[in-house]
Amino acid sequence: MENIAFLPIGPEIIMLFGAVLVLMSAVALDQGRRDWGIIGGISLVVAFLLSLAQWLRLDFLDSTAELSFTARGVASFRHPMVIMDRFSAFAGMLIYLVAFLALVGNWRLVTRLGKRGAEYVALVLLATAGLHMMAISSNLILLFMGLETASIALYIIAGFVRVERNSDESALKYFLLGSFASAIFLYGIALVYAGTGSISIYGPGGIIDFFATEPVAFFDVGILLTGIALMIVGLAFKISAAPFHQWAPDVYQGAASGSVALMAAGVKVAGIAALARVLLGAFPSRINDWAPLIAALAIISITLGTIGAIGQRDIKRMLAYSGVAHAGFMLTGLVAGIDGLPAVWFYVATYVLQVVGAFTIVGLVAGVRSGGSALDDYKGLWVRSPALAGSMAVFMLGMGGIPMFSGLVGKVGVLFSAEAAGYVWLATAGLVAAVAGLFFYLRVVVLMFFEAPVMAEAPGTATTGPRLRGGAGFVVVFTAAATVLLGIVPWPLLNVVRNALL
Amino acid sequence: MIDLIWIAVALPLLGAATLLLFGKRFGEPNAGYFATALAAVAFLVGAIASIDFFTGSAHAEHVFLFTWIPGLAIDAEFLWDPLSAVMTMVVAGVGSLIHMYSIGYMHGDPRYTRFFAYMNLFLASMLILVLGSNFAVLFVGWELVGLSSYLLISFWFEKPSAAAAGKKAFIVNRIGDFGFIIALMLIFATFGSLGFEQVFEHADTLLEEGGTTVTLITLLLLVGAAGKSAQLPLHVWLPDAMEGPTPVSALIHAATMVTAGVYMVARTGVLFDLAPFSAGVVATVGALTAIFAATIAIGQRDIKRVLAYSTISQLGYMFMGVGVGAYTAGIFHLMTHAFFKALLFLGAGSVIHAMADEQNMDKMGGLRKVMPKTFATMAIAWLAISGIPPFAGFWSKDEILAATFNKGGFFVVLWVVGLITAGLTAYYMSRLMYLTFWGEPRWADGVKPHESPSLMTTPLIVLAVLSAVGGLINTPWRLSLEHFLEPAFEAVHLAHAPEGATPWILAIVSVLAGVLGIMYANRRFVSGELPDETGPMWDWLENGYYVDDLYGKTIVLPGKKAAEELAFFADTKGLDGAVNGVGLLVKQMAEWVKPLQTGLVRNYAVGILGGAVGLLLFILIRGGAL
Amino acid sequence: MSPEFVVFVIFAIAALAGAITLVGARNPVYSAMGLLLTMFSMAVFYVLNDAHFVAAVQVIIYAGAVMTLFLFVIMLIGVDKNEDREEQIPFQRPIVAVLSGGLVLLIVLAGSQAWTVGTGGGTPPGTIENISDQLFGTWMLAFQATIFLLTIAAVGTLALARYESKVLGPDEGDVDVGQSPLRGESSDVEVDQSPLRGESSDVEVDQSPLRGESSDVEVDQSPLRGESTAGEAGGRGESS
Amino acid sequence: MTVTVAWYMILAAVLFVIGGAGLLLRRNALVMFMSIELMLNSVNLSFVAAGRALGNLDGQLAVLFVMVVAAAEVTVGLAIIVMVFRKRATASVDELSGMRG
Amino acid sequence: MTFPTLALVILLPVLGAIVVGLVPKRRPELVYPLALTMSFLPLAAVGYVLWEFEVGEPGFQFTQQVLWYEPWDVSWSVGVDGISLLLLALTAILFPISIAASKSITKNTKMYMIAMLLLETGMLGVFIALDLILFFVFFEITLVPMYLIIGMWGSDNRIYAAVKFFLYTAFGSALMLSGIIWLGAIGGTFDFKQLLDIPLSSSQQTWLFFAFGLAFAIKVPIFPFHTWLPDAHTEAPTAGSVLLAGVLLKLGTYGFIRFNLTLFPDAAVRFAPWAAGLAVIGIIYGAAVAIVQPDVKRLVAYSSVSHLGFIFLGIFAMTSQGLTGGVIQMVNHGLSTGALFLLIGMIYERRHTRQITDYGGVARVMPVFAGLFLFSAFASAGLPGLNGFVGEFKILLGSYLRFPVAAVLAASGVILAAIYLLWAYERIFTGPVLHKENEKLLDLNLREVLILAPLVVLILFLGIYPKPALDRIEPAVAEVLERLEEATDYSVPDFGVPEELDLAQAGDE
Repeated sequence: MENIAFLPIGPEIIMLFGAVLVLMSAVALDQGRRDWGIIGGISLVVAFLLSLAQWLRLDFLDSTAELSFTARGVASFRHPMVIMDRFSAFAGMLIYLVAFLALVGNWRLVTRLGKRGAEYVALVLLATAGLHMMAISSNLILLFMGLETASIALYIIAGFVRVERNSDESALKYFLLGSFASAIFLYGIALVYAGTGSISIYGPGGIIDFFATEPVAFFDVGILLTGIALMIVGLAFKISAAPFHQWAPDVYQGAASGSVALMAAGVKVAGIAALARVLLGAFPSRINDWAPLIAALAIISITLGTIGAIGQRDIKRMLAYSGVAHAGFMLTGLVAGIDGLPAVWFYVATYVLQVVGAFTIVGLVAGVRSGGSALDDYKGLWVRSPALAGSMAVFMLGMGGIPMFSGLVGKVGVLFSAEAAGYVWLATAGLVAAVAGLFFYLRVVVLMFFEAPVMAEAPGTATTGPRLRGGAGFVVVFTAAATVLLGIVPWPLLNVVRNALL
Repeated sequence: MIDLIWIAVALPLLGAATLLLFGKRFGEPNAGYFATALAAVAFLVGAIASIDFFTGSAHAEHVFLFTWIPGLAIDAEFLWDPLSAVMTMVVAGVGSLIHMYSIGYMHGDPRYTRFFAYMNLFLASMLILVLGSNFAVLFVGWELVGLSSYLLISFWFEKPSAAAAGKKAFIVNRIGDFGFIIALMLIFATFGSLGFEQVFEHADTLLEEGGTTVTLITLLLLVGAAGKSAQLPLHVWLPDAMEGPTPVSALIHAATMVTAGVYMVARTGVLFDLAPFSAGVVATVGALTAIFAATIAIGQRDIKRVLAYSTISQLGYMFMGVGVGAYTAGIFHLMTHAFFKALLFLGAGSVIHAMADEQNMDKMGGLRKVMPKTFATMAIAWLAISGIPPFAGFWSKDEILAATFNKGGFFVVLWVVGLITAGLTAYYMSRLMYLTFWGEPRWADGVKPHESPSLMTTPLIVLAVLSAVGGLINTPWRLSLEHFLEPAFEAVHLAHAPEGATPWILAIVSVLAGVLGIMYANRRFVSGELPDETGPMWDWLENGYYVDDLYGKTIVLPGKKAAEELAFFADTKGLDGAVNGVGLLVKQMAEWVKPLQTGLVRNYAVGILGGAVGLLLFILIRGGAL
Repeated sequence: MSPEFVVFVIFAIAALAGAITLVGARNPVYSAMGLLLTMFSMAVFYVLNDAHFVAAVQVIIYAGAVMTLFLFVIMLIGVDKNEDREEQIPFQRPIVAVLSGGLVLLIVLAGSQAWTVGTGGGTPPGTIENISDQLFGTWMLAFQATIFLLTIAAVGTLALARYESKVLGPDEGDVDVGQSPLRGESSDVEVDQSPLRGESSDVEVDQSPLRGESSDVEVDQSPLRGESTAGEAGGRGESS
Repeated sequence: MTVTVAWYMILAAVLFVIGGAGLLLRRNALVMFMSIELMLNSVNLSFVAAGRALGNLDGQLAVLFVMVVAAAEVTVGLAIIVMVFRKRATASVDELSGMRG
Repeated sequence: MTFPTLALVILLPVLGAIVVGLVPKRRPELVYPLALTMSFLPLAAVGYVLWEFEVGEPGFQFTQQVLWYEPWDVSWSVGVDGISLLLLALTAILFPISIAASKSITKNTKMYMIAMLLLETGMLGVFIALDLILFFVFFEITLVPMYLIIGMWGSDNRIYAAVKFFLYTAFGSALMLSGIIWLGAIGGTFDFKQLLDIPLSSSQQTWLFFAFGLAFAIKVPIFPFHTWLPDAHTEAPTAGSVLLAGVLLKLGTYGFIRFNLTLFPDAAVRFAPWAAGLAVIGIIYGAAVAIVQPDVKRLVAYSSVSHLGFIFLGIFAMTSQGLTGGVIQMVNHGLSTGALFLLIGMIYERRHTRQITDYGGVARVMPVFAGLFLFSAFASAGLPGLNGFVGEFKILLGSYLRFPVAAVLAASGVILAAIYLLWAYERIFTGPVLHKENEKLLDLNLREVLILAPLVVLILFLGIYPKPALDRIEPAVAEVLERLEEATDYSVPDFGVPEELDLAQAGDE
């Protein structure tokens, strides 16, 4: 046991135990009691705290070198499986925070699912564990397993509310395309394995080691580049970067509104973390090969996402497309290599908070279970529910990159990185597209604030809209506050992400 | 005392502000007395301040008030020299009289106090104009008199024609100002200053005589002057300006404001001296305007319009005078004209007042007996303007004509024109007098003319006296005014009347022209019957040769049309259309992209596979692996 | 013409034939059979590459369990009949042909110089001993991580395929889905509060600023209340 | 003629692409899913072949884990397909295009 | 560390917004007086800054710098010089007036006032920011409250106008942001004062000049980019129009002076003739289009295009006179156009129409209103003695030194200004009362007169005695010109006067 450090995998252990406990307690408890909900919530909180503990623990280690589950001092263990660094710790905190918010914000979904709610909560916990695995893996196969763990759980979640019209379509589309992308990703791993002789990033004989010891021109790079490209494809699919984004609008729309937050936010964090881990961790020396690729993906994503969002009448689809554009911005920061990582982290962190908040509101307005959320539902929301409309406006403007909201700081960060790395054209094109993007963010604001509410048949009901209260209220207020606060004083988080390096 | 000359400006200004803000407290007659008193005090201040000039013991002095626009070296500063002294006294003097006259004339007007506020404002503006020690302050006064003129012309703004006339006056004036401003730019660029002293002092060193710059500057100044003084081709506003109350026409559009152009040319004589071509143009414009307006005046039926064209014509004389370099003569005529034209207008006002606001001379006649005082005073003015000695007009007009003749060459032609104009002037003034005062009454029903109250006739009498004897201040035997003004024109080559017998011959010829005009009118109108004045020629004359229509058709309408095209086609459709087009294009792109999202899994998979192949191709080619 | 070559060629052809059958067969059962053939061929290749344990697992798990499952589902849902093969999506086939050809070409070209950085030889055979050494040494964590997948598979299958006459929980009143989700949802708000409040105290605390909002709304809703207080005040004024 | 790693790799690539083509060409969800399985199998072949050439066992270990993943995926995938079939009585993905645009 | 006066200046409106936000819903009548009171706080603070400002000192005063984020070298860096000082004062003065003029806002008053106060923060912030990122933040943040103000409280076509305004200006800002970031990446800092020392290549200057310039050009707006302005001005509520015209447009011209001229002097000198050309087109075009507008608010809006063209011309004349004139004209335009919009708003509240043809003869029923309108119109038309003249005159004289043709053409604007303003006045105010509805219009009440009074006083003051303002502007302008002279082969145009006669220069002393 002394060779085994539990801290790096502590969150996963907690998740697993949490999931199992939830399932077991659901069986044991009377129907109608949902005390297992507390277990789910506490598990996520504890996992978050453990990630925080990882971060703090790293301050006391001699170096920022990896602290891995199996590697220390055991000669027979050739590769570390997982790695604990500030990168993974930060990713962990973010993922567990997002998962917690996504779960609490849409708690009504769980309650409405009745007894199946326990299964839902368990799946959320397991999916979150999978997402975190993507961030902490040093071994590419483990990364793949984490990705699949999360993906499979999310396929199920997408189709969880079976009675909804589109949920099965959503699940099947997600499943088929996701598996396809996973297969491509896996093929990429295989080719990288062939190209470097290692399946692990760190450790003796790992990929970093390979690049450090061998002259790079030693072998023909073709197969390695193919591997990298295919891995990028797989991960780009997960973060819904164009042209691998087409699943996102359909899946988001069809899935229960209450469950989209995790899909949209959590997967983005993990996907970007995995992408950064692979590209910046394993192939920093090949940056000249993959950076243009990422730049191309970025600009395609920003453009297509923006244009796609403009034509939408459903807010979930709109947010899906906007997520495509935001994925493009995250990739923009990535082209700068390790220098861009803090900016990317900041962008991701602020974006996912906004997106969780936005989807929570979608859940409130359209109903957590529903498979659709027409933009027209937001007409006159300001009159019906000022707090809700105000928060939504914060998220919209934040995503649109308006000053005083965190989105702008994130944009400045990633674009600064990109321009410092010489991608001025990318940043400029991205910003122009961002203005076009304002068009649809503003449309929501227009509907909420400037248009009169659609009158319901009963005169009294029109003035009472969905209210901000309970878990959803907490989440919306928390995320909105974070969006505003990080927009005005982003420095604390910026200083944190400066250290969240590989 | 001279340092306190600003009081002359400040008092009417204060009066204007007071009357505007608290006018209602004053009530009807008091506001008039108040304003008149202020104007009179301003005149007194000016008169007292000029005492030293009479004795010849004083020099021009600058009265610094405060720094106005630093960076352009423009100070709010007054220049007190004989020229400004003369102008101040004429302006404030005639102004006071007309203020007084207005107390009666404006009786019962609902905006009585406002009228006096505007009048006071005008007085202050005009004094700023004539007192300014640099072009900028002159320009301030220049514009402010334009403003007052605008306010007073459209004083009865309920009448659309009055409102339109005011606007027209201001805009046409602005066209002149456009030239003036450009002249100022040139002057500033050349001298780095707008101060009269600096500019005139360095004019001969910095400007080449007859050079392009100075010619340009002076021509542009002429544009400004033509605008203000209603010279061709910018004369069109003045006849319309008669829509204003008659005292306004007397003060602003006869005696003072319209002469600002003459003053300005005289003031900048140094520059015109250096640009003989421009000076020639000034004289030519003056001569042409004089005869042009005189012919139009022949055909007018409206008593005030006759006087308006007469004013334009007389201003042409003044331009002729300053154009040939006879600045003193120009200023002299300015002064005498102020007396007799103000008198004519006030008399006409008295008549109109008596005729219940009837202005058409066809409906008058036979007023001689009803309004003896008005008739008597106006008759003096009639003789004065017709150039009959010894009335004031004779002396000044003769001096101008003599100086023009003396210049020789091309200017002899101008002299001939001036002479013909003199005849025409005598004719149309006589026509006015005959139609109004002689013959049988042709009054409209219910009109019971009566003599005006003494408040109105007193100024008439004062002005009549001035019109009668005012010319004596500058006779060939006693050139008082010329000597008085000499310091102001030190640096200028003054044109002088010829020596010897020539002036006598010239004077006789011009008197003859006047007498001929009167005699012809006498023959035509003495019978009391209205001669037939219809036919195309009369239409042309009555409508001022249709210049207004010409401008309307060639400038105003096409301009408006162009602006409309610009606004509703170029701007709305073109530029805004382009902007909206970009927005629409983006939206359209969204519509183009939408079909790509078919909802079919297999299409999405194509996207993924295609993307993968694309990325692979990209990275392999870039990485050199292919 | 080493024996390996012969075996390779034979099973490569078999694998390809199986793959093509999978893609081309009109009947899903045939497709499954094609896949089965490919999987067996894979097992052979694993043996050729000294991966004995993997080969065994391949046969047992993949060809055995997984394919059985597939066939079972095919039968279960009754799609074991010939399909209409007409392509509905325009240009799908040419596009697929081009993309597939391109992808193969690119991969082959990319690997044409060297497929791996290794030189071969010295491979420890994939016996159970060697594999288990690795599996429970270096790879132990990954091995343990499979528990996530398996749990998900169990829970997920349960969640998705369990047949219920009434899918939603007992406290669900409305099953009319399409009509007006908004109204249905908002009517549930009251019901759903209680479990949440018990959920964690953090949430409870953070609610407080919101409570103010909602009470404001209530005030706004009833203008009458304002009036009545005004009336009271007026009354008091009169009485005093 | 010896069978080098390249042969296996090329064979794997071809199989992978056939699997991919199957996904794109077939509209029966089950067959599409089987195509994905084919892709995973071909990747496994790559792992094993590369592992032999590289001289380590990592490739084989990877294959084991891929199998586990594939098994889990199969379970869930089939459950989803069954769910869809129950609701719509079809397994054709072309009929699942209610959401688009 | 000295007392952060400027931070206080921009925090006070935020404080005001918070205070207004805390007004309980059942006391809506408190919102208006409270917001009005709160808007005086920043005015007082700006007054203090005005008072303490050292006249004649070049460079920035009240500077304060707090490093925010070291890797990008972003800092809270603020300061005022003569140029920003006046605009700061203008902003601080216009806000209480605008808020006072918003009495007719009855819908969501609280939110409106909060938006107004936050808008004030943004606008004040733009003028004090000395860090490019900080500048951008303030520059852009003004959009949101203004967007809400137009969109929620505007007239019929408000949504179109609001969205157009937002997107159009945001588009420009996007390019600027890209430029800012690039500049920051090149220079390693976003601090304005440090960036002045970063040498930029000619092509870099060109690109950055256009990136910044486009944002500012749209904001100003310069001729082909002006189409958002008539819509936004017209549809906005009165206070919105006042602030749009009064302050928001000045953000663009201010940006040109502060950044385009100093950071990219080479490009600025190179493109100055083009800029002057656009300015002249804008002057004439805006005025010509204004003439025929049937909507009086639109007319004033187009007149802004024309006036801003003057300012732009003055700036790119790059002479002391032109630049100073440009700066003072920014203030002047804010005052006179602000007054015009206020007046139009006042009659709009009575008649709910902005069509000129719906009026006629109003001067008879509303004499005070007519008088104030005429006063403002003449101020706008540049009548000497009123403020507009000083700036216009300086601009014309100053730009003539560098671009004689442009200046001559620009001078024709004075004719056109008289035409559109007086014609509009004629149609609205003079003649007989044509419509029955206009018979009973009430003249301005005391509150409305008091709202206008400060503007009237300032218009007169700056027209008659602009020296205090000009004295503060000139050192700052001189510094800008000095930098231009140092960095390029630009030189002050030759007056053609001997040195000892160079009175304009002597007059500066």
